[in-house]
Amino acid sequence: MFLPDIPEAAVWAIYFAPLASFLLIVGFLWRRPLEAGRLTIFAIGLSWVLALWALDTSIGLDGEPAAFEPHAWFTLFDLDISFGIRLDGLSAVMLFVVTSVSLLVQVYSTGYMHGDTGYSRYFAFMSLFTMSMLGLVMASSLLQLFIHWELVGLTSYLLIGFWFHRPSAAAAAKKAFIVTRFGDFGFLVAVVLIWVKTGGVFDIAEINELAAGLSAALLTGFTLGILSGAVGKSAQFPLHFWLPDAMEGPTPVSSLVHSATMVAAGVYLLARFFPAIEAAPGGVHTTIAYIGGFTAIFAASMGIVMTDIKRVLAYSTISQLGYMVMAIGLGGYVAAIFHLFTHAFFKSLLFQGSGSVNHATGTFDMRLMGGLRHSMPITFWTFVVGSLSLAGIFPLAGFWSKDEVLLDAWHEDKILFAVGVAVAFMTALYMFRAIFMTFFGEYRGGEPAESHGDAEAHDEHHAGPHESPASMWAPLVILSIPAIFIGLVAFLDFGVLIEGAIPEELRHFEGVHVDGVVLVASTVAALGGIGAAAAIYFAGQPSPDVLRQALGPLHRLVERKYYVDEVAEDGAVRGFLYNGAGRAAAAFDRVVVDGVVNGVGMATRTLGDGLRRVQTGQMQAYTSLYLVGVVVAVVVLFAVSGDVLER
Amino acid sequence: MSATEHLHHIGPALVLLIGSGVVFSADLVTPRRASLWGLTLVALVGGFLYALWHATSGTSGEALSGAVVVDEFGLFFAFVIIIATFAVVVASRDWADGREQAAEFYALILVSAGSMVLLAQSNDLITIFVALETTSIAQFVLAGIARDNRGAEASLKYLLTGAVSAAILLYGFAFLFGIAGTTSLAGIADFVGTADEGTRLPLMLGFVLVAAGFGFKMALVPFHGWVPDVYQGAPTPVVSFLSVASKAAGFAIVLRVFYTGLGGGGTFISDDWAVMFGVLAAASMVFGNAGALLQTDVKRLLGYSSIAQAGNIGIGLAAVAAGSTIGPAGVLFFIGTYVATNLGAFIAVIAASQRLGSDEIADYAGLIRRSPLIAVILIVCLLSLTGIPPTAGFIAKLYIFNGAIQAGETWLVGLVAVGVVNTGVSAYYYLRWMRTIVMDEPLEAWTFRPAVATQGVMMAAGLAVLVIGLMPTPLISAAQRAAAVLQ
Amino acid sequence: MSVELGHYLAVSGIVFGIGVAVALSKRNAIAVLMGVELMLNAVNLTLLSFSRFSTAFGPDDEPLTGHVFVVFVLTVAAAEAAVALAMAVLVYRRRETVDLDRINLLRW
Amino acid sequence: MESTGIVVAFWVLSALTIGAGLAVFLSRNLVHAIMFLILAFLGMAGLFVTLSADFIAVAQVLIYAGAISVLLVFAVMLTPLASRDNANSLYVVPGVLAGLALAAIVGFVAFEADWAALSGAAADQRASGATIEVIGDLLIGRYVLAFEIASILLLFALLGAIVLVHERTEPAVEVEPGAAGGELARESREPA
Repeated sequence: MFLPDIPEAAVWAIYFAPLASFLLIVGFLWRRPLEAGRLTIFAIGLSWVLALWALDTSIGLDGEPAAFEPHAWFTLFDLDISFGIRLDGLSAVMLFVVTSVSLLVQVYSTGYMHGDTGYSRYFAFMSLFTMSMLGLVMASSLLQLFIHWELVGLTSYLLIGFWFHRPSAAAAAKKAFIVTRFGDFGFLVAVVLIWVKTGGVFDIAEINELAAGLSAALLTGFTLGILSGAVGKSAQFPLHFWLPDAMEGPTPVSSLVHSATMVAAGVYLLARFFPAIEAAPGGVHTTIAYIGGFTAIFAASMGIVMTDIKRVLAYSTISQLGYMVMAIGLGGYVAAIFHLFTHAFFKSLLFQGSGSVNHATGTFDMRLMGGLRHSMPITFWTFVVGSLSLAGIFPLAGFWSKDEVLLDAWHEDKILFAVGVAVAFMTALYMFRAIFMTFFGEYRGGEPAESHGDAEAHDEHHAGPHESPASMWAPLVILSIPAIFIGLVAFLDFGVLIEGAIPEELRHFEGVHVDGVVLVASTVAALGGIGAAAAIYFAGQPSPDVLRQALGPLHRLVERKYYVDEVAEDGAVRGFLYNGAGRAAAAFDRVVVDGVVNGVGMATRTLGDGLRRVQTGQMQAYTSLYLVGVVVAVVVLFAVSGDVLER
Repeated sequence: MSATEHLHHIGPALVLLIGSGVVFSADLVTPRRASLWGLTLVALVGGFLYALWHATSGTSGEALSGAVVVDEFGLFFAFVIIIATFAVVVASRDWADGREQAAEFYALILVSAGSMVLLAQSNDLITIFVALETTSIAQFVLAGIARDNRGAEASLKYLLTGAVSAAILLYGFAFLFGIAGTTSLAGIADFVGTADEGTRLPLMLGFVLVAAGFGFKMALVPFHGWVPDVYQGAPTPVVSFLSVASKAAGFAIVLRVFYTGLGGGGTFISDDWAVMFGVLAAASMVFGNAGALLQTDVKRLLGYSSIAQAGNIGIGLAAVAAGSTIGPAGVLFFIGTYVATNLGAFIAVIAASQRLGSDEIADYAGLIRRSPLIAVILIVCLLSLTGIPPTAGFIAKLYIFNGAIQAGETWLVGLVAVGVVNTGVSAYYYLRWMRTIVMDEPLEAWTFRPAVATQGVMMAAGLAVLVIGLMPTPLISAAQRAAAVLQ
Repeated sequence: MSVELGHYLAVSGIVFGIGVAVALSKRNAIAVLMGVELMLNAVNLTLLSFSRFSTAFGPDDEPLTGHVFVVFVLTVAAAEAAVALAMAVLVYRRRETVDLDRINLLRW
Repeated sequence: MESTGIVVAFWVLSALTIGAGLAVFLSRNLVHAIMFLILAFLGMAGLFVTLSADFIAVAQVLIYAGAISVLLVFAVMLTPLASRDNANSLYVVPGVLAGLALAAIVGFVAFEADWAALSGAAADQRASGATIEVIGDLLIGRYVLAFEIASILLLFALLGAIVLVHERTEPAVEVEPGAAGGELARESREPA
């Protein structure tokens, strides 16, 4: 649009800059952490500039794919493996999101990780992760995409388990890795299916073209496989449970990996194969939409009862990803990506805000916080902006995208619309519950004594909470700008850009339009949620009188808050929500999640016992097994050739 | 054909065997260990150059009344075996020169490698049997050469199971010989191609017994029992030799016997042995990975992992039998990458365990801070064993799986699925080890680096893993040319 | 009544089976080796009887190849026995036993 | 073919070999077991004679009944503290079952397979005379390579046996360092 079209080499540079940073850190800067951090920021900054250029080019092309030819990689007889770049509206937007968020997170990390013994390692991993994510987004071939998909999983494992000396972190990393692999297995099946049935077509665009011609059964298998991959990575029900645990990683990691990039990869994958999904039988759409819708409301209900601020955000992320998946299932391709786009900014902002709070108080437990709005004004206001945006308050970014999702639901499926509105209410409720517990009332002392000793606990806060350093609050401020305004891109042909990635006959986005019912319903729900939160957690009573009084600076009431808080928690929330939906959800987690974990443990033990019987260390056990094998093989082979025996 | 020409055809092996004698005699003359090491390397380089001569001058055809054949298949394995042996010898210098039996160690390694090269080009049951036994007996002795408690136990078990296995193999050979009336593989192939159902029973018995005998060498379940014990108990340099060269030779001879000797994928018993190898492959992958999950000793872990990897190659064998045209080249390619990968891993383990004084995974904690080079090479190789791109192991798995899918049998696709699931399982224990290396706090602070020569081969192996992963075409075409000979 | 190939093969099968049973079920490593020798003997019997009775030999194939094969089996068996017994002695020095039940330091 | 003689010899020798083999398995004393093993070897040599394999029969007596048995006895003598009871290990059940199964399978194949094509009158005319010359020709003709490798095999088996047992570095353990090595050298040379 403004610049000449981006050459292919420059797009590759987006990918190779973080890779170079990783290699340089590993090779030369292992013992020079400061330079490692700066190098990472520089490399990702470079990627960001180039991603802007790519975005500009893509806008100029109306989102149509740029004409980059795939390069031959190698040939396995009949199978030509190639790699290349697919630059279209979808990938350009994703490149922009990934590089922007990553850049700000790196800046933030220099403050947050300051003094950590693994500083260089951290930045090396972050570079590697960013590279993998960028490679995933720009891949033109399914194989290339899958490779980076796995790399993303691997590096996120390293990042979640960054504080490996904490058993909980190590366990969480393992859990995330194993659980997402369940989903990846489905994805692999899809890859193999398409491989077997098309004779090795791996080009994504080509697969999407061929999809319409495939049999319904095959297409269902393929799209469900893709869905399975997305469910794992994007933490959708029933594979959602790794994400809250993954909060054991450093907060900037959550801010990058668990808000804007890796978890969004599942939604991206669905969007990438949107034409194939559209061609699939209706049952697939319904499945996707209902998985998304159920996850949205299910996770939101869990978010309400969490006391750990990061876990609130984790459940919120699951819930919002559910929104996006639901939108894809309803055919709302643009709405899904739009929501992904805005969500990346405000959720990243919220995660960084929670990190800033932790930096000051040494804890993530909201019951130990309170009153921070005076000591941490920047964090407070940016957090409020993020929360308002997430809650979908006009005219912040979240409002526009959430409205698009709800609009699609309104047209397609009234049940899911109702679910969406309910989720909007709950979203506002838990976010403002978090705000009131964290920033209002009185400071309740910060970190509990027993949780000390982590790298995350810094020493400054002993003097009482205070604002974080500039390297931390600057990204918050910068991120709050898109969190407010980025939704307005809807008026700038965002839909056209995104739809450029799919064939013309599937495009049906008609620009921004506001439906009265949807607007009213979502706004009322969001405001209702905020009001309820204020009533319960700020005013102390869920009655209008108390709520009105609460609007003044009432020290006395706030003093009572601690007491009331518990009542509210027990009565209104725990009594109703927790014992209802929340309890059910927790029970599911206990039964299924623990079941899986215990199952793995038990399987290992069983294997061990079995192994002890076979691999006894006595040579004759081995020869016995050997000869039994021979005898069985002979007998079976004789038996199967029964026609011979009859003679 | 003159006598010199006959000898010319077995040149590479001959150089190694003569080198072995020279090394052993030199020990009586010179007390200097370095010269033994140097002589061994000279012999290996000589063998390599001889093989190169064969490759460039286009020497081919049968020699010695059909006992051996020079073809690109044999040369492929000659190169693989010689290069692997070279790397092992370079890396084990510190270990070997510190002990009394250095000369015997080098001589036995050379004789074992020489007979393996011969094995890869043998074309006759009797030659195969004698060459196989020569390399086996050398390996039995090598396993116990440290003469410590564990090494002695490992070698005794290896030998006794090996002797039983050799008897089984021979019984199979006896049946093949009796039914076909000849010991030459080509003759057996002719017979199988024209035979009728009447010979089915004895033929099937014969080939099951032969497969079991080779399965022992390849470490396929249920013929694998010795593997973990020997890997754990024998000296690490010896194990690295066993895990690469011996395995490569095992698969070489299996491909030649089953593909050439039993007439490839078109005979009336092909389906039987396709299914059989399929079952063995699945069992190997499952058992190998399950066993590896529980291990704390790196060598034992690598032993189980090598069983699982043999299972992967077994998928290729099944595909070959089911008529896949990609199969043989896929197997060769897999073996090539596997040798590079395992070499890298084992040399790193040799270098590390000597300084750490332990083979426990826990003692590898924080290795990346104590010896970054070893750690990085180890990680690259472990990633390749897992099959994570952009390493060679990924391409190799892709190749093997593609071969199985191309054969077009539903059960083979199922087998691929088993392979894929097992790749996932294997990621678990490889990652666990990698995590220990990268993330855990080092137990001690002092750092170390291996000898320069060891560093060289280590980096070469690591680099090969990456280069093959990024640019696999040269190795693929080499494998294809070698496999084309068999068809 | 005459003796045919099948009879010899059956005898070889029985001897092989006995060899297997001995190799698999004797505690002493030296006894295991004895089982292996019985197995090899059975193999030799098979080779020789095929050599004698088989008509599968083509014009280029010498039936006495079976005898040559047996010569090599004898050689290898002797070499294997020598190494095995040396190894048994080595293990005995370390453990004061050659009972396989007790040689199981390496396991699982 | 002088049928009755051969037939009787076959049955008697088969019974002898199998009986001696069973005795190896059942014998309670390791040294007795070795004696029965020698008996089985001799029976086997007799069977070889009925197959007109006179050279092999002689080699069998020399190598198996002679050298290998002596080796076995030596090994037993060199391990004085090991058990001598020829006791069964934990794996006697799978061992016996596998042995029975294999014998049954081979027997099944032997009688079920269509050997008519493979045996018959033609075999009777097969050379029963100068086997040694033919074997010698084959050994240094067609199978010369295997012959040469076999010599390397023997050499290195010898070397290996010495390496494993000859204790050069641990004089503290052995009262007479040379003694063990000497014994082993003798022991290893036997088969060659």
